[in-house]
Amino acid sequence: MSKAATQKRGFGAVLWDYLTTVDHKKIGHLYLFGGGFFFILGGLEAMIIRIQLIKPNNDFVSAGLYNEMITMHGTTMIFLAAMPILLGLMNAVMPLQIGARDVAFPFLNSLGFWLFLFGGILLNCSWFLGGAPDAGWTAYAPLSTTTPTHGVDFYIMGLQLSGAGTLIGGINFLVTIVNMRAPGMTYMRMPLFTWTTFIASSLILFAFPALTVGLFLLMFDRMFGAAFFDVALGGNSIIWEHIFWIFGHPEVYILILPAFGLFSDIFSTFSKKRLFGYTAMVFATVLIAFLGFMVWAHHMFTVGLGPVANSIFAIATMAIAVPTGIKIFNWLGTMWGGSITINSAMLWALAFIPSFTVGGMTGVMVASAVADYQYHDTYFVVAHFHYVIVGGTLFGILAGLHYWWPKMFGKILHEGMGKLAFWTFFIGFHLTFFIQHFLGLMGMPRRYWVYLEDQGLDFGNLVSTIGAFFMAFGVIVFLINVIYTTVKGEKAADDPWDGRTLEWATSSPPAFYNFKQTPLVRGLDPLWIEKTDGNGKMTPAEPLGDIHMPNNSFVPFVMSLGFFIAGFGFIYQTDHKAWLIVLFAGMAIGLGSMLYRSLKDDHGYHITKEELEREAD
Amino acid sequence: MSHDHSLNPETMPNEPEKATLEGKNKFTGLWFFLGGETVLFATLFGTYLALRNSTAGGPSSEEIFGLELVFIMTILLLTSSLTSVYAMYHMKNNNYKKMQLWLIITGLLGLGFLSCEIYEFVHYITHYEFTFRSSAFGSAFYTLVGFHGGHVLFGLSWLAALLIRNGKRGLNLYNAPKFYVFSLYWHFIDVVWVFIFTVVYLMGKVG
Amino acid sequence: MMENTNSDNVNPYQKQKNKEEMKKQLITFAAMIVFTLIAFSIVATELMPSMFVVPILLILAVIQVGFQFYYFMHLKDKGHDMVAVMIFGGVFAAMLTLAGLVAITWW
Amino acid sequence: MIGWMGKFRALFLLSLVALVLSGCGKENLTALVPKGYGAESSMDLIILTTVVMLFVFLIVMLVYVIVLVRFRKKKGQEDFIPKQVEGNKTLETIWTIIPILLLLVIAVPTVAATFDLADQNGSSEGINIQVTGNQYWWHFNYMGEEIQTSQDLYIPEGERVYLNMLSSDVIHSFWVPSISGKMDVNPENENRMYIEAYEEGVYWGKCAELCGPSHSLMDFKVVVVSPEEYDQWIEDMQNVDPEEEPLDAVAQEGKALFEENSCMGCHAIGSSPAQVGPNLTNFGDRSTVAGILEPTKDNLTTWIMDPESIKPGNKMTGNYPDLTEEEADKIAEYLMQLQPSEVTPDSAGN
Ligand code: HEA
Ligand code: HEA
Ligand SMILES: [Cu+2]
Repeated sequence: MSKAATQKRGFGAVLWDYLTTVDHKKIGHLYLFGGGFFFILGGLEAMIIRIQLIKPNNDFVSAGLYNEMITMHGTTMIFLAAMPILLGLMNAVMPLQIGARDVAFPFLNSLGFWLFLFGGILLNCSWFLGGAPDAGWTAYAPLSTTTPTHGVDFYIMGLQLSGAGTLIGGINFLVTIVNMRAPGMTYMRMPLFTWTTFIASSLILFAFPALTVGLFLLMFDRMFGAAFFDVALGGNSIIWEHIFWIFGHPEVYILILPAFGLFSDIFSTFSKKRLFGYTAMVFATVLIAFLGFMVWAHHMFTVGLGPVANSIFAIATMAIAVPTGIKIFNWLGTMWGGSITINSAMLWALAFIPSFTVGGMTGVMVASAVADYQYHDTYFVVAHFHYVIVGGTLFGILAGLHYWWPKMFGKILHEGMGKLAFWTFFIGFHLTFFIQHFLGLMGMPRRYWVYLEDQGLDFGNLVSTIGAFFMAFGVIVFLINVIYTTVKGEKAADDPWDGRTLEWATSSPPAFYNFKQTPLVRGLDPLWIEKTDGNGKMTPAEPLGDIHMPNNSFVPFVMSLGFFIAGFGFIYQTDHKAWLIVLFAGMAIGLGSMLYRSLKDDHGYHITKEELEREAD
Repeated sequence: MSHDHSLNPETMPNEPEKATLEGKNKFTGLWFFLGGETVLFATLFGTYLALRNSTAGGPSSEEIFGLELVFIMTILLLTSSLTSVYAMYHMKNNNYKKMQLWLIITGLLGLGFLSCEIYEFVHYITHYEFTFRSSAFGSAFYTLVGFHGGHVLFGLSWLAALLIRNGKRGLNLYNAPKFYVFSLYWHFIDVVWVFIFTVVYLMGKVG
Repeated sequence: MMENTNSDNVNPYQKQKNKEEMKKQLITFAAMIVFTLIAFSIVATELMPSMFVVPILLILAVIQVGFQFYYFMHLKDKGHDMVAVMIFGGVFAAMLTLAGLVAITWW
Repeated sequence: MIGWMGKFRALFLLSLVALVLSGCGKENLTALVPKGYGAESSMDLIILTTVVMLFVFLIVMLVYVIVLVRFRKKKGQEDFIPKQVEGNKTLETIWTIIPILLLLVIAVPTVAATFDLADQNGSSEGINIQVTGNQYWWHFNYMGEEIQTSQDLYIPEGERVYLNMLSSDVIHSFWVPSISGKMDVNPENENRMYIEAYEEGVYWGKCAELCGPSHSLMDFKVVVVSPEEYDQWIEDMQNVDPEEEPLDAVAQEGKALFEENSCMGCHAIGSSPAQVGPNLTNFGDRSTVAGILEPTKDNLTTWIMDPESIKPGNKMTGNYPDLTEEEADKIAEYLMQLQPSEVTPDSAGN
């Protein structure tokens, strides 16, 4: 049981603490480490892709391996890197921002993480077990139902596990925000990052079930002989495309909205101004989410849905430019008239504006259905989505990491290295992806293992690959920065950036119970209000009293492990029925821990008032 | 916030299921989860509707569906919804014994429903050779109805665990939300069934 | 069926309210049974052309589901605002999904 | 398509032609130099949207630069606290309305073009071709003409050709960037589109939907010839006698080997509808071997000896007895002599 901030502990104790923790801040760390690991993996896959494409007819990797690379790169980056890192930031920051002591379901929070991690590991086990999935991250049937290796089976089981974890995380955040805001923290006083966490979580809630079903259908076809996508038995492969994109498009807004939220907080903090047009920003977020459900078929313009569907979806898609534009201009409005500090966190945020705008604008260009007949499945689309994902989500993640690192880890990242990483990555990013717009239009389809000589594509690809090396350099510098800071970084003050929101009212890093006394919120940017009113710190909303805390638990780990084992059973029972034993054993462990959890009461424990008083401020 | 004592007239709040933060969280969380379940079943329904005529030469819905059994199943499940309402009624009146009784009846009705469903599936397989693998229609049918059946099964196990675990404890603020949340889930299963008998069976008969 | 039990357990006012609520729920249940009967009988008797039957069936189903949500699950009571938002969010996404799979797949 | 856009287009084309000439983009492959109706419709929209986007981008950048220049924290004013502005109704309305208007400018022509390209009115009189996508090659069936062929699609210049597309295995996508945008080739629902080429020539076609390891090698050609040549070609193809013996002895031996080694189990010569493997009727006229290699006998021999080394995962590997180099060479000789028509990619005026 983790009582109070303990002193030096052995490695084993720390490990055990993390394996069993239900503290949202530590789970946040876990998500960052897990997601960071998969980001490096996905980045290495990206480098292999780019090396293969450095010259025409290259044979750095084989055709089959190349398809595995792009599939795993896309899947890893989206499901195992970007989203988990964002979930990590949400975990670490959002409860602090609303003045809560923890999330609504600490146990489920930890379960969500372990499911994600085991899902990711399961997926990557495929590399060593006969080949990774190779049907693209979109896994279009019937290619995905007919590829000979077990790759796609790993894709199905891995995503099913980590998807369940994400869904649990999403519901958890929703309930936390609805039920656990501090007194005075009305919805319209919530920081934008909390708002976007809320909206992104509801997108998770409504989008992931579609993926769950889609994966089940694929699984039934591949493992149990069903005929959903088997044309000979009346199946229809377009169903998969619809289901995938009904999930898939909201998914890209799950990736970008949290980034929008944290940029709002960062711009406002470093301009020393409150967010311009707060209400409009909230409204625009909701509108993007709402519209985001109505545009999925823009990924299917060339499927042959007919002109009516194509027109409707083209127009609906373009409509999203309006609320997004509101956001861009409001950010500019926030900085206008401000007093702007530029440090690494702010650099990433500033670079986001032009980069994402380009990506969004190419988004509108591909939304024009007839133009998309040319763009679709070419490098133009690859360029579009890396501009929004890297220029939006990844820049957002890096900005957020620099911004909240002191709060999360109590140390400030090194500025010099931060700037070096930023500039190399920023230049590399544009070098890599800008030229891809032209490559696409010049006739280079995506997911091409090789391009032929003498097709005018050599130069562009070379430039693109060089750019990727710059990016890799930037990432490596960032990693060194992290290690350097951990070892001998400068200790951070509680409020190093002159912050405005509640997380800066806690210590760096915060005590495990977050707030000794729940703060009273008197308006938007609560800490800023107290500072300008001369109080400097939050007024408590309650007298000092006992704090109720949940117990640590090893059950989430065991439960996830059980389902992980069952995953192998599912995959291999098609080869030999003996694997059913593994399947049942895994399920028994998983369901057994579920039963154990529900039969054993866990009331948590209390930190007494006396203990709290004894602790120095 | 002591959880261990049974409720008495002084400590009994109007809505025991939402009296504590934990309870409120459970309540909210389960409802939100049902929002997601709505999409889950919609996707299954959509798949079924898209594939219901893809019989690949096998039997079609008009040929195999019979209404009698489905009607019985519907009545069983609808009634179990009412009995779980009774259970919650007695919970709010702090009458633990009666609540248990009604929950047990709910469970038995659910069990009856499940038995009918299993009988139905076996019947289709043995009489019509209509299986999960025979056509896209078969796959879609068994998947949709089977997912619902799976939900019933899960609900029954959940109920059993709740009843056994809390058999001797009486009602308290720690377990009241659990019972309440279960009843919500159970109603939702009924909601899904209403659409299944309408869309799958009745519309399948109409063609 | 609804005899008074342990009437000293809960305050009488609340008890009375619960009872009234229960009455409403019984009526709801009766209505649901009736709806079900109507739905099954119009299909069983084959009195109507299927063009009309399908919409009627769907309307009956939607009303029944409304009963479940609003009476059995208390969506009508206060404190259910956020819950209703999420359910209707789900319904919204569900409708789109259905539209996608039922109509657009075949255009 | 729209009058006032003509000027923009001229301007754009000029700069694009410059781009192309400077080595960016291969003629007859790039979508940037449209040579057909579909590609031109797309290009119009590409230009229109690019112009609108450039305009938006410049505005964003203008504000952005001003902000960065004027509102950096000043030395000596570290404690300066800016005014905490809540928002500005007028401004916010403006930047909601203007994008809506700009989007309308894009949306209207988009919808018009979408319907225009889906038009199937002329299909009953026009040329209809059944396109079948296969891992990793294309089959073309000239409907009503008794002509089956593969890999090289012959079409007449300036005429609408209606394509009915279906896949025999996984999803593919038919794309000839210079002539027209792409359309998926699905295994269940037949898709229909039309293409119309403006200029004679040989155009690159590509598969644009991931279809397996050799997805990137599933190239084909569209051979655009004059209407007269097209008629000639049709006639030549119809007159092919699949039984005809080649003239020289090596090729005759090749033919015998071709038949002995059950090549005919998959391939067809003549108008047989069999299409397990590509139809080889006019193989000698083809612009490529296997869709990607120079049309030389050596390349063909290599292919026959070991197709796997050229197209990984193809369906030919392992489906015929092992051949000696010599045998493969003879078969290649035979196939290269299958040249039924004077109208060839070379004659299509490169
Ligand atoms: C973070 C992820 C993210 C985001 C935010 C977006 C945002 C958008 N995307 Fe993108 N998209 C992807 C990730 C993302 N996308 C991915 C991963 C794919 C490919 C998947 C695959 O096939 O593998 C894809 C593919 C994709 C396609 C399919 C292309 C194809 O396959 O043929 C389309 C088509 O319409 C599209 C459109 C859009 C639009 C209109 C937006 C809009 O939201 C953009 C809105 C923003 C702006 C417009 C800029 C700011 C606005 C202003 C400054 C106001 C003024 C502007 C105007 C008046 C225009 N995207
Ligand atoms: C979050 C999403 C995300 C992110 C961040 C990225 C990041 C990158 N992507 Fe990716 N990409 C996708 C999502 C993403 N991508 C998706 C969804 C697809 C489609 C897949 C499909 O078609 O199915 C795709 C496809 C895709 C393609 C097209 C492949 C094809 O169609 O054939 C290419 C090609 O250039 C590419 C390149 C890159 C590059 C260079 C980066 C770079 O930004 C990466 C930068 C990071 C690094 C370079 C890591 C550096 C780390 C090290 C070097 C390790 C050091 C190690 C130690 C010190 C231990 N990506
Ligand atoms: Cu999209």
